Amino acid sequence: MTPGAAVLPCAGDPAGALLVLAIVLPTAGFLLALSVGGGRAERVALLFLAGGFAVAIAIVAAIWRSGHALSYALGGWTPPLGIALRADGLSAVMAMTTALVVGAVALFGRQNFAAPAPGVEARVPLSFWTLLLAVTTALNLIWFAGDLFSLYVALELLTFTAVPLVCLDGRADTLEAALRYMLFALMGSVLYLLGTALLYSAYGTLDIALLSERVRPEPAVWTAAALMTAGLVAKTALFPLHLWLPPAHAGAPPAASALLSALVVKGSFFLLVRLWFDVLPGLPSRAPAELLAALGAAAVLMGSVLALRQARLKLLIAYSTVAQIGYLFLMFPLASGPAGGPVAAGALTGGMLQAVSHATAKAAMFMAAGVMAGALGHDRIAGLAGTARALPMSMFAFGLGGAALIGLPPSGGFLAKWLLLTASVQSGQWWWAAVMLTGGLFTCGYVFMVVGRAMGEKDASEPRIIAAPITGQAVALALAVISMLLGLAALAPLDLVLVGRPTLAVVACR
Amino acid sequence: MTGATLFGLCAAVLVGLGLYGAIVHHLILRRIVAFNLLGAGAFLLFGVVARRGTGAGMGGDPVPQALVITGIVVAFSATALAVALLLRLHAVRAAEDADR
Amino acid sequence: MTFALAFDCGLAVLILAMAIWTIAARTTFPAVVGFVAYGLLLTLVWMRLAAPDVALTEAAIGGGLTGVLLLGATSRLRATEPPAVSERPSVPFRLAVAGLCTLLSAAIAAVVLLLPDPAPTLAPEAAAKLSLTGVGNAVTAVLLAYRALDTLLESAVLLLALVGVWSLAPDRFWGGAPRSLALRHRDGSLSLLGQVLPPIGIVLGVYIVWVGADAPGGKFQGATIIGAMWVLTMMAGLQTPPEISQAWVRVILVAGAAFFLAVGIAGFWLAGAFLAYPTGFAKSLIVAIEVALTLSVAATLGLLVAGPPARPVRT
Amino acid sequence: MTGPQALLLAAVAVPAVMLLGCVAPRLRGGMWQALWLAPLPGLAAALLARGSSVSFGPARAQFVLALDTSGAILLGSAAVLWIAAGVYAERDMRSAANGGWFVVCWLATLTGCFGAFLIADMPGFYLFLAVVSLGASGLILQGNTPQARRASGMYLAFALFAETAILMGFVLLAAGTPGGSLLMHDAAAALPTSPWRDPALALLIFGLGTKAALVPLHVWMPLAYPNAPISVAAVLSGAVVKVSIIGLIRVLPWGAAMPDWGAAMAAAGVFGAYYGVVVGLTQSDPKTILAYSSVSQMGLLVAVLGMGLRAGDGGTAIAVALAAAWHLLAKGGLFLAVGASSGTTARRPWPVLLPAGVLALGLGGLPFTGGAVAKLAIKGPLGDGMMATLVTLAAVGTTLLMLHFLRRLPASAPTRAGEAPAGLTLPWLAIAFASIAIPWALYSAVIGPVSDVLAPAALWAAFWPVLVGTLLAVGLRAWGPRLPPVPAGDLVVLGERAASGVATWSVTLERADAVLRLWPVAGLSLLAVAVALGAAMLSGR
Amino acid sequence: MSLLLDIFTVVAVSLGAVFFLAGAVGLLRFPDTLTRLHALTKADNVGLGLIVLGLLPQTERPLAAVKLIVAWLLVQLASGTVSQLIARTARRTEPPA
Repeated sequence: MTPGAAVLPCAGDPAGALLVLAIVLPTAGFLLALSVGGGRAERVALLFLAGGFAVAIAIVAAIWRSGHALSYALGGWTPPLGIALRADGLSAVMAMTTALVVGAVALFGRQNFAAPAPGVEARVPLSFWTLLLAVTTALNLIWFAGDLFSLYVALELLTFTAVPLVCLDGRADTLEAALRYMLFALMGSVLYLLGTALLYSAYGTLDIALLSERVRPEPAVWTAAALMTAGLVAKTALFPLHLWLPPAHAGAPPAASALLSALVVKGSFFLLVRLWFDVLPGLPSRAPAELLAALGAAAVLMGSVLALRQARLKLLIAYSTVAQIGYLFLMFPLASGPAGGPVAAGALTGGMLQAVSHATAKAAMFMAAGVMAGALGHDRIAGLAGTARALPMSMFAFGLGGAALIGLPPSGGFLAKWLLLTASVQSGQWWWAAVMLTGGLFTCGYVFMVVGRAMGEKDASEPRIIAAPITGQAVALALAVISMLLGLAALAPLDLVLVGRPTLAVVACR
Repeated sequence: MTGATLFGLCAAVLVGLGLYGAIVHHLILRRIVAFNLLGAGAFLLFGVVARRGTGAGMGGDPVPQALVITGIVVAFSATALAVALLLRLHAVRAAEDADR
Repeated sequence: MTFALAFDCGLAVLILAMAIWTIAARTTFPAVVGFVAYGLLLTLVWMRLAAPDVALTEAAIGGGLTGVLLLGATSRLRATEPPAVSERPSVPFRLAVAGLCTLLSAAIAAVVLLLPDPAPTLAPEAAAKLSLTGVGNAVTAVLLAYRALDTLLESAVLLLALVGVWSLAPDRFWGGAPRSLALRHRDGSLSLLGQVLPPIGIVLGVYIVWVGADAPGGKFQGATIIGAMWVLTMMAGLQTPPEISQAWVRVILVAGAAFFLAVGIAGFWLAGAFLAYPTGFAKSLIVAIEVALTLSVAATLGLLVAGPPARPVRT
Repeated sequence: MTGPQALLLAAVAVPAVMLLGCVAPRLRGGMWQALWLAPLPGLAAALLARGSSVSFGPARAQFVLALDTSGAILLGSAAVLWIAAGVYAERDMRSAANGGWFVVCWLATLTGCFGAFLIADMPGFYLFLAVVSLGASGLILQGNTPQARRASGMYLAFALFAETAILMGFVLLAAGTPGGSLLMHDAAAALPTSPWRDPALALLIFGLGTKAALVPLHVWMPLAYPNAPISVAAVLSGAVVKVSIIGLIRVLPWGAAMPDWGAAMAAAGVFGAYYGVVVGLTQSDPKTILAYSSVSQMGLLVAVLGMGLRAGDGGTAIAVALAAAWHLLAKGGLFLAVGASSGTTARRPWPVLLPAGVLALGLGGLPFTGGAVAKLAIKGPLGDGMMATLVTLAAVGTTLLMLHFLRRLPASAPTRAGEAPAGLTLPWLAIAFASIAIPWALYSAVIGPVSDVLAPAALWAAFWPVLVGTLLAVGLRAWGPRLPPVPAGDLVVLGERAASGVATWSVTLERADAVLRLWPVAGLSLLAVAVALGAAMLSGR
Repeated sequence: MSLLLDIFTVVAVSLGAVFFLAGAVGLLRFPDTLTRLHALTKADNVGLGLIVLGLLPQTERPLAAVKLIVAWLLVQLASGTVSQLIARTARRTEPPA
């Protein structure tokens, strides 16, 4: 062993330690909650999630203030041998969204997942709180890891947390949904893993930054990109690979559904964005991007029509997620235009904003739907009459979330739609604009269908609507309001998204 | 042709076989088995990559080898979770059938 | 054609035959048996690929524990296995799937044939920095130093999978013990094995962990062996799975990852970076982490095989 | 913030805050008495804050309220109507079963309506348009009949289509605006040179035309007004529909002549003007007749805008705003008259019928009414050509239709026995008076001396179409029953048939989804996606 | 000396391989579980024993030789137990031939 003090290379940016903290905190929380068990898991989770929230804010602030990306070489080992954590604007925005939605889910979950008695451990609470912490670890890792294999582990971590969340209630149909989700996601992971093997075989590194310098157009890269994209698309449930999403998201408990729809599908989507725009910048040409967008368009139309045809509220929301995922993919041909151009920057920003906006809005809608289902004892849309009068707060949250999905100003959805429409106009690809607008109409259709039903007068024959606790309703409403005001708040994140993206000029989006 | 290339081709075929099995089988347990087959194919590909990267007196590149070790453990966890889900599903189904 | 290549060819053919058998077998049991054989053959392949560490892991986990898990599931599901052939996809459909699978395989194969020569490798770099870690086995250096994050996460993945498995318990059994693994018909020879083998196995496991720093071996391999010994004693009916709500169970499960995390965090102050080891202490810390992880991983693996709680808590 | 700026803000904020207050059930109950107060800041702003503007938010996405002359004209007259209708609604609807929702929807519609008159940036206009549409469809629903439900749905569907087109139009406008301004004013100024001029105009005219019930996009209107409560029909037909007019005024480039687009708008508008009269004559329900009259009158306003666009006449905006203000008050008043007349007995119809007659014939341009003033105001943009003649002849048709309305009005009267309570007749009389007075005041304030209107030539020009129309009405009386009955909403029946076709199609989609979600099929899709992606990468190198 | 040892190794390992081959043939050709098991265990015990024996002279360090013997013993233990288990199961489930 070489003597001397500076044996191990030192780590990068001191602010980069924040990234470590964002991953370490929930992991430590997970271990602690599991080991103390009993009824204390909830308190541990809330404590560590609050810490995570502060860290997320600090990361956003650090990136915003410095205007460049953060990075951290773990153990002082620099890539390609070591693993680096890296946070650019995209990851910071996603991390903030995660902290926000996970925090909301935790507050919402308190009423459903409290320990049965002080100090008594029960299956559902312990699982929920530990899994909630693990989900945070997995997501933060996905946002920050700079290594394709660590990202694979993170993806698996995410799947392993999401699957048990689906079947917390232990009914046969949710178990079946979870199993189906698990197996399909596993197939997707393996395809992704194959791609990383091919990339390593060609370039001898899995570090995103190094790969982006080394990647050249050649068969290994095409095959790897195709396999990884297909795998990630399967995990994101893009049509026609959405088989697992509706039963899983509709069957899970409301808090879990909110988490799954809002964040979990965004994990693999984010990875896809990383892959296309960071690992392979400019490499995948128009044709594959258009293929993805075509699938997205099919998802928008199919998901929306099917949402309209659902008889159950949670299934409707789940199919709406299928449609909204489709929107996310419309950005690929728009953002893979001439790199660095304002059109591409606008499209990328719009796409990410759509992801964030959908995250908050959909979480609010699932929570509101959960409150309604709890109070009604069912979630049949036909039997919703009177809900608006009995649970005005939840109904308002649902409506506001719906309005954000539809894209009414000043929601983030509006700004996202505006940016994407502008990009499609400016790049001459008006057909994607037509898809977005048609999808928007359908969205109006299913949101109004629910709101209209709920505003009706209750039949005397229907059972009485039980009052719902106020906390859950308030959390849902707060999230909905945030998603509605995101368009105003997002003006700063608009630029934040582009921080640390050398391939894309930091320009105004309009 | 070297042994590494041979096993690389073998891995490619294993991936195809695993995917076929995972898609076509109607029994879920068989799908899980096929998934393990598929995963082994992917790991083998890493192994081939490692073997090709000999150097510095090592029989192979240690990095992909380490990745495979991690991957095998992750795949085992996945299998354990999937099998547990499957068994629970059958138990619940059986209980529901008995109720009916 | 050299002898080695001929051997490799024979091995490849056998593996493919086993794989086809596993996929094509009519019922589940022979398929699973085929899969175990496939795993053992793969171990040989790993040796041929100069990856003894992976070979150990594959033999222990890929063939061994996965096999136990799958065989157990097969026997428990045998009663419910439907003979339904009608659910199977039609022949043209299967042909379409087969065609696309072939295309994918062909694409991967083509890439394998077109790989660059000389292949890019991190071996020189890994070797150059090996002295900084103090260990002699480069794979261990990768797992516990260069890419320690992956390993840390991996231990979390195992725990998480266990939480996931536990979460499938019926509510009334929460906190209780998993169902007994003992065979339905007690068997003298098995309990003999269960008494004779574990001491040897545990020694072997500890040895593999211990040499892992410098020679092939390491925590997961050793832990698997120790875990397997535990499973064996449980199967022989000599031990029953513990109740999962007991504090010591939790502590053992979490200890490895927690220790690893603690050392990593201490690295902030002692070595200037998360997951960095202070100069001169790298090897001892790595061995300490390996030992701590071994115990936890062995316990986790054993409990993963045992499954969710299935008995009420003894009061 | 100066006083006028505060007024601008208050015009939108006061109804919006009252709307938020409805969250509390106790406040919602008390909101009834305050309904008539909500529009007051709007009225004050229209009178005192013309020319001022106020903006919020970061520079890149400002929310800008600004009151130009045309906006002030429409805002002021709309405020008057909203006040009167608010009083009426309180008396009429308070005891309705779903009263809470009525208040909520009323305030939402009011907020959106005033906001649209005041807003200067595109996202804001889109927002207020959406709020207005949502609120209005909720208000129509308060009719609480199956027909009302159908009408509400139809209204919402058309509004959504319109807004989709408008959104895309705005995106195209903004994309063609140098400097990235989102103000409608800047965008309109840059429109003639925008590379997306034609698609932008097409989308905006389609969208705003739908909101303005331009034939054949008018079908929601004859369904909505008759099935809504009286007070709702009054504000919708009077104030809310004018949002489309202010939208057109704001987005069309008045600096440059655009002959093709102008001519197209004018032709579509005039066609609508005649179409409304012809179909209206086949109707028997007075509210439906009024709705078709609105189709006709809105067509006229669009036609005038088109002629102004064709000539690049900068004065068009104010002229159209004035004409729109007259129609706003008159049509609102006439709907209230239907309500007032349903409260009177058939034996003593005159106290209602007489003022209603003045208003009705005013729509045809009867001298000394606001209608004559409006007619004179739009004379400039119309010019002297064929279009002027066509519009004059349309006035004949309007007179005819209005006399048909007056004849049907008492026939539908004795639905409720007893005297109309003062709460129902007073607002109606106030509006009737305002509709005469306000156009005069406006004309002298923004266009020219009142003596223009009183010139003998102008009087005659206004009078003869009314005369001809009256004569024709007498003829029609004999011939009328032989007219073929046309269902209210005419073309909509075809559309509904098409919609049921879509419904069966969606069943097919549902089946397809079920197949695609089978495990093996999804697996095949996964493989296909991977292979297709690979092929695409290969092909696109 | 070394030549002799080499010859010994070749003979012993080859013989071991023949036993394995015979075991494999038996596994495929014999009619029921018990007879198959019989073929297999013979092959295992003797075949592996011969191979280990043959390899012993080739080891460089005594520790390696010990390892080989331990491996053989462990296989003996495992295969003995497993065949016992299989045989019992077979007797329970299969009708006697």
